[in-house]
Amino acid sequence: MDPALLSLFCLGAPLVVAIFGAFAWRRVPGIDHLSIAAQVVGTLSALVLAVSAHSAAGFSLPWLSFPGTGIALSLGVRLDRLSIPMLLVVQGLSLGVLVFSRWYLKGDRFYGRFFASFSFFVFAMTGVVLAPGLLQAFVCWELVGLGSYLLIGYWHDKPVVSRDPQYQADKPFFATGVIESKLSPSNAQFKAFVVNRVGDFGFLSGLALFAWVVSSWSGFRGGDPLSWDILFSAAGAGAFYQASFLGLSGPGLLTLAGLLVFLGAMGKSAQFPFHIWLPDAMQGPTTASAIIHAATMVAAGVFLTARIYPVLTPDALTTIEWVGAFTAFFAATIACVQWDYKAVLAYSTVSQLGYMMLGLGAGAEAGGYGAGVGHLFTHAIFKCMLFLGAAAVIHALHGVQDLGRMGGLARKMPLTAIATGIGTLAILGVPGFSAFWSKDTILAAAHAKVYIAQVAGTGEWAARGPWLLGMVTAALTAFYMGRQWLCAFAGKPRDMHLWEHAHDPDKASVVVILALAFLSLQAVWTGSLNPFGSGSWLDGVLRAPGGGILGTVQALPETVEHYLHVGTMLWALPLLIVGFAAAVLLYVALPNMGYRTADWLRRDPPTNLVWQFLANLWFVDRACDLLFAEGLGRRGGEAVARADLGSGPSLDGAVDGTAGISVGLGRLSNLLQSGRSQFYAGWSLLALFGALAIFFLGVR
Amino acid sequence: MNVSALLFWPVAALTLAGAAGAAFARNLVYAALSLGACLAGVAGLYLFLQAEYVAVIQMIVYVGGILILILFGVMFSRDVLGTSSRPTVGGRVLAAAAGVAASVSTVRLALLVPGLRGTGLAEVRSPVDSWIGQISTNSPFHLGSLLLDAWLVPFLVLGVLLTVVLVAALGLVRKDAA
Amino acid sequence: MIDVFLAGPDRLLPYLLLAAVLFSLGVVSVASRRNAVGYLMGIELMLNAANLDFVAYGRFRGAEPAAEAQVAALFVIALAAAEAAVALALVYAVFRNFRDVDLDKIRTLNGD
Amino acid sequence: MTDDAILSFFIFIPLAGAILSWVAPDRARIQKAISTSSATILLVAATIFLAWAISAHRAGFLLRERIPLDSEWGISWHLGIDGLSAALIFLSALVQWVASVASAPQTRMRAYHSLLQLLFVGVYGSFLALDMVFFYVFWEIMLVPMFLLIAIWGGDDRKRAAAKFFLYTMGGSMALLFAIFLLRVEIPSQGVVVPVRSAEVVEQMEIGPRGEALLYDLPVLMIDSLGRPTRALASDVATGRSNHLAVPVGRSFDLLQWKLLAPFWTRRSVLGVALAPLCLGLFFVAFAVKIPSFPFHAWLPHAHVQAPTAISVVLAGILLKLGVYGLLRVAWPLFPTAVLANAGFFAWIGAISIVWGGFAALGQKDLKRMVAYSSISHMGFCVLGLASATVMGISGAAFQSVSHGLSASLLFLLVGVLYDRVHHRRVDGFGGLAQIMPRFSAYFLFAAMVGVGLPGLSGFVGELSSLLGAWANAATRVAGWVSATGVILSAAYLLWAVQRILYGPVRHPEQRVFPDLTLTETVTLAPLAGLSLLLGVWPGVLQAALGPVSASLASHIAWVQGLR
Repeated sequence: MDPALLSLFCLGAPLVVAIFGAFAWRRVPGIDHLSIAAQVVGTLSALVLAVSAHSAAGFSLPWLSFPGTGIALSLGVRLDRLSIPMLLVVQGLSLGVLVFSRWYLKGDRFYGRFFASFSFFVFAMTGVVLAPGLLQAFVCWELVGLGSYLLIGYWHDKPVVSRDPQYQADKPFFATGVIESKLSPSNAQFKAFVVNRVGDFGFLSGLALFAWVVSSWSGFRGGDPLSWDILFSAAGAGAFYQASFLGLSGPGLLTLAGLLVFLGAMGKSAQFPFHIWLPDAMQGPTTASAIIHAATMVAAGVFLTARIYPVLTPDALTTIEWVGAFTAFFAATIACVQWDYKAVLAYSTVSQLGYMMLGLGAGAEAGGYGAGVGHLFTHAIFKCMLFLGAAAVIHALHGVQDLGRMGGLARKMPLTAIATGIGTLAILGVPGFSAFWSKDTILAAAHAKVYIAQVAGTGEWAARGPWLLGMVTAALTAFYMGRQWLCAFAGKPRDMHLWEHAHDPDKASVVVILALAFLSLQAVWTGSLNPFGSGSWLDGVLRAPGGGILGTVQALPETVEHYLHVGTMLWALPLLIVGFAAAVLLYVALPNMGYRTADWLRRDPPTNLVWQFLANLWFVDRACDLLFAEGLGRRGGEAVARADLGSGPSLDGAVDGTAGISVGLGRLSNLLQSGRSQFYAGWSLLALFGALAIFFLGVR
Repeated sequence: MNVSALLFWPVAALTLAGAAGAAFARNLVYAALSLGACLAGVAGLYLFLQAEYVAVIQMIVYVGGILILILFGVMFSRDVLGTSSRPTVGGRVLAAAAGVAASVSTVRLALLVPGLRGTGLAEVRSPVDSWIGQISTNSPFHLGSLLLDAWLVPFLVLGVLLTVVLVAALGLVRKDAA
Repeated sequence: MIDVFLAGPDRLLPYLLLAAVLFSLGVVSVASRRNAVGYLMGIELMLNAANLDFVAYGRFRGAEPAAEAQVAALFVIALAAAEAAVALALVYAVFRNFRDVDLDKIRTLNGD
Repeated sequence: MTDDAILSFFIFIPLAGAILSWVAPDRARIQKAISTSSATILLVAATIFLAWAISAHRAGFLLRERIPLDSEWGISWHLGIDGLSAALIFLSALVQWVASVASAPQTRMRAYHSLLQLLFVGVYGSFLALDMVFFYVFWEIMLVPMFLLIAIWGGDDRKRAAAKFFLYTMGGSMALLFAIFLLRVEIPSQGVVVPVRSAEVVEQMEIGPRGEALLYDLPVLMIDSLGRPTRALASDVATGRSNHLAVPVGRSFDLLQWKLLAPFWTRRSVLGVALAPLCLGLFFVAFAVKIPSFPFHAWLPHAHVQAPTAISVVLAGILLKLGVYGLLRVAWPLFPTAVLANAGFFAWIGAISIVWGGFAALGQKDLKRMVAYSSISHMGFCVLGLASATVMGISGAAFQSVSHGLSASLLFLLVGVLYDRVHHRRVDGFGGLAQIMPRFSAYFLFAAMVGVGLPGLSGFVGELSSLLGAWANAATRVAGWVSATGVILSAAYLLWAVQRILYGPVRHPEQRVFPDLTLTETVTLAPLAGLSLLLGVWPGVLQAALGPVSASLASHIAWVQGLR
């Protein structure tokens, strides 16, 4: 069967369920079975594709054509070595999460709606993955936004947490930094959508810029200027030298275009400062967070960046690298002081996404492409599993998420503990687990960029910065992830009552978690356990794409590559051990030392300044809220509304006051408001003849 | 220099005076009467323009009809007693401004247009004395034939309009209209 | 200027100037009168000015007077009559409803 | 040109309906039956025409009817329908149907329904008229019924709102009339022979009795190398034997002949002022008041807030579109050079409307007023797209008009649903309606998403095309970039309202008794929603009607510019 048609199952099956569920979720009980069935279909077809399809395939149909210009924007399917593995990840993880959700959400008041929205989300995400061009990427990108909007606002009837007694009772003893008066599922969904929209403003502008440049390119022979092939070939053939905008032309313009699109990626992938929506999004069901805010949706930004890799200039890549590195570090520091189980995972997600961007930004010849994409896949799996573990824990503790009240759960829910432990080791980058390979490759790539800069003798320090940040982040990651696992599962239970009732999830869910844990072993990826036989398949996936301005990438010499990897390992492992040791010391070896330290940090200057800074999330949320939500949004809106139609001097008044030709005297408007008809007459006569007089006097 | 010039300027002066009175007179009765003077003056001007028929119609319809209507209207307002509701200051300023603007634009246009090339508007036409008593293209016959030929449709439309207007006026003043 | 004076009726300009002044006076009274009837008179003034222009242009367009211009003038006169009839009927109706034709008292246009 | 008067029925059917409603007894059921049935007839006819336009897929007029009335002035009863007007007439018929189903006047049903249909006489007339006199007449016919509908059946402050609406639109009409007059007197009595774009002749040509080529009922001349004109035969034009074609245009009010005169207008000047920019400015004022675009928009919030629901739907769904239609049909074809010379200015007008309207909507407490400002913001995309004078921009503007007709109607209907329940429209007066009225909430979220411009719904297509067009023209590029912030603003104000009204805990317990959508409400909402979904998923179906017309206009503009 034609692979392109086969891939339509991955798109169609969830869509059908979503449409059906949108109307019937209240009345028809079996929506969950339907969507699981759809996911089975999707996963199987994705597997077949992954095994069978070796060459790029696909098709595209015209969607909107403009006669006379040759431009025909099109939708369709594009299967290649980037989209097929991603497709497999999306479909497979969705299946797992759906199975898990049946247990997690059993008996919930909106049970059916979850599965309907979830299937819609999967459809949209699949559309992004299969996109044959920038247009479909954007279209489905927005639909993904809608899907996450629906899933975050799943419990839309909840009040803001400051008025939620349950939340107030269960919330951690230490500050979580959220603005409680504004945090609620519905506010979170709104915030997520709008913040993403800010990024999409960039995406849309970049899209328009690409469309303009490519369609006005002398080599454009009609078709979809935004399809990957035409887009890359145009950029490669120097279309950007034929256009100029704001004084930019050639590489400068291409950099602008690439960074505009990357702005969209920053929005979805929660890069600083767009990360603010992700922690709030934890208001949604934990299983939704597992798929959306850990595995796939946030990965869409990274995926897109990898997609447009052939048109990313070195300058753009350097920017991306810095953004990623800073995001990774920034989020890691915050995660260190979070006491909310999910919040730790949320910030670790932001941090890991930063890692991926850092890897991609390192550049192709530094091996950054493969590093970023590889980490995209491994992280998707173990982070999804970690979130499902979190779901299990939270469900077992009846909604309590406070690390301070957990502990010793390993005895009550051993399987969850094992799986989550594997996931933690994986994210730490311990040898033998997936992220050891992927994350080390990223750091090695960053290191390689430094080396390349040294050889070229240009911007060595600009390249060294991200690398150092990445190293420090590795240590921080070891600390906060270790701390989380230890607080939850190791040591003595801190809240006996909760501990008593804890238990593992049901069989199906446990199977899901363990399966994902198994996939977090390094051997599955690089070693003998790789289902697609040896690492050659993986190498194929991770080889940087040609075309565009990239041309053919010449990799570094083998010896250099080896030296860099070893060197990175020699750096990373000790840091990792230090971080983990600190966690063990604080939270296991010396019981409650963690609390004391935190207390001490909180209370006494000068350290409490640091504490405040971290506990308030670097004040980024508050600043954004103050500047944009309150300032630009509320105040700005009210100001404009007043200026437009206020009772005082306003545009409306001014236009009234002069019956058309605006002189802008607010007072005159009041005269007119009196409704004396001959005042109307007088004003309009004056306006008419005044204009005529000026006109005729001007005539020579 | 011909005789008509001697008659022309007095007529023009009458027209202007009447118009000014109509515009400024406090007492609406005086205003109406001076409007009548103005209308009559305009009719005179039509004579100078070799439009006798229009002049006659002007006298009949305007002075004979509309002016009477207006005087009736004046009866309704309490200005009959001579006490007039003066325009407000704002109204005066506004009116003055509008008037100045209007006069500037219209006078400028009057001075501008005859000078335009191609239109023979600047030339002196045959003196009035020379045509007194002779039939020309603008005889009532000619006008009538025009009305019933080229302007037939508008003429009919006008007739319909007048009918509608009369009916509407009657409807408005019916006792139970309010 | 003197030749304008002497040639008086044989030139276009005096008529145009007269019409201009008439029109402006009409504008003034429309803008200033607070009495519906005065308002109406202003409109009549403006109409007359327009008519005067019509006929004058018609006269001076060619050697012979143009009859079309006078036809137009006749139309305007007829329309003016119709308009006056309706306007005064309105005035009467208003007077009956409000016992007054002072436009300031009639402010329903702005709803208060 | 055809002699049968099919198109006239679009004007006579609502007229007959108006008269019928006026004489019929003053009972709600009968009146509603009359206006609904006349709307239904028109809807069927309009659907047929739209289907024809889609399948024909050409720039030319599908049907024209022309009855010369007055040889002196060149006035003729001239109607025509092409892809653009077919789409807009279909939208009008749909909105008329929705409005007559949705409207429930408490008093004077007779007057209400006959005025409603009289309004649509003006609407269909303006969309069909190809003679400037009748265009103006129909344009004016729309005003009075709308004024009365607001002034009699409106809210508490209705009189003032109606007066404001009337003053603004009359100001616009003055400019329109003045421009028409100026253009008409500029045509010399002996007429002019203007060069004509051969592609346009091929698109629009009709074949005379002896096989000669006719363009808009005028003979087509071939200019040979020595400049001697000869009558062109249809065969010559079709085979493209001669690409030096010209048409002798005489004095008339015919819009299409005025379009042919475009190269002539650019050369003229009245009293020392260049004619084209002057008249373009006048036309733009006339139409910008209707659109309405900054700074001529201040009447809209008043009118919308005061008008009854059905009238708001008509106002937002149709009357605003007439502004865009006027620019597309009259202003842009007549003065291409002036348009291109001022493209940046127009684009900035659009961009300012988008941003200003968006922020103003963000600051509204009254739901209906918020929707009104969102209309200003969305219609800004039409101006932006038109300013670019590219195929993408023009078709985007047309598409956005249709799409906004659907989304704004949806939103106003939904606000009306709320108003019927509680008799207020304060955003903070609601909360948690999603738990009380789930179907209503689904529709509201859907409508908001159309307004947000979510891909897959019609709102996205128009905005995307307009933006692509704006980026494709150097003069409008930066304005286009600024306009893209509209996607943030629309998401902000619409979803903020959504979340305050639908989500969170129920804020007013007494609202728990609200019934969900009634059958009538669903019947009015469903077709609009379904259509905007269809157009979002498969825009090609409408683009087939709009695209060729837009392409023809764009190449006309480029061609006239090239002549200089």
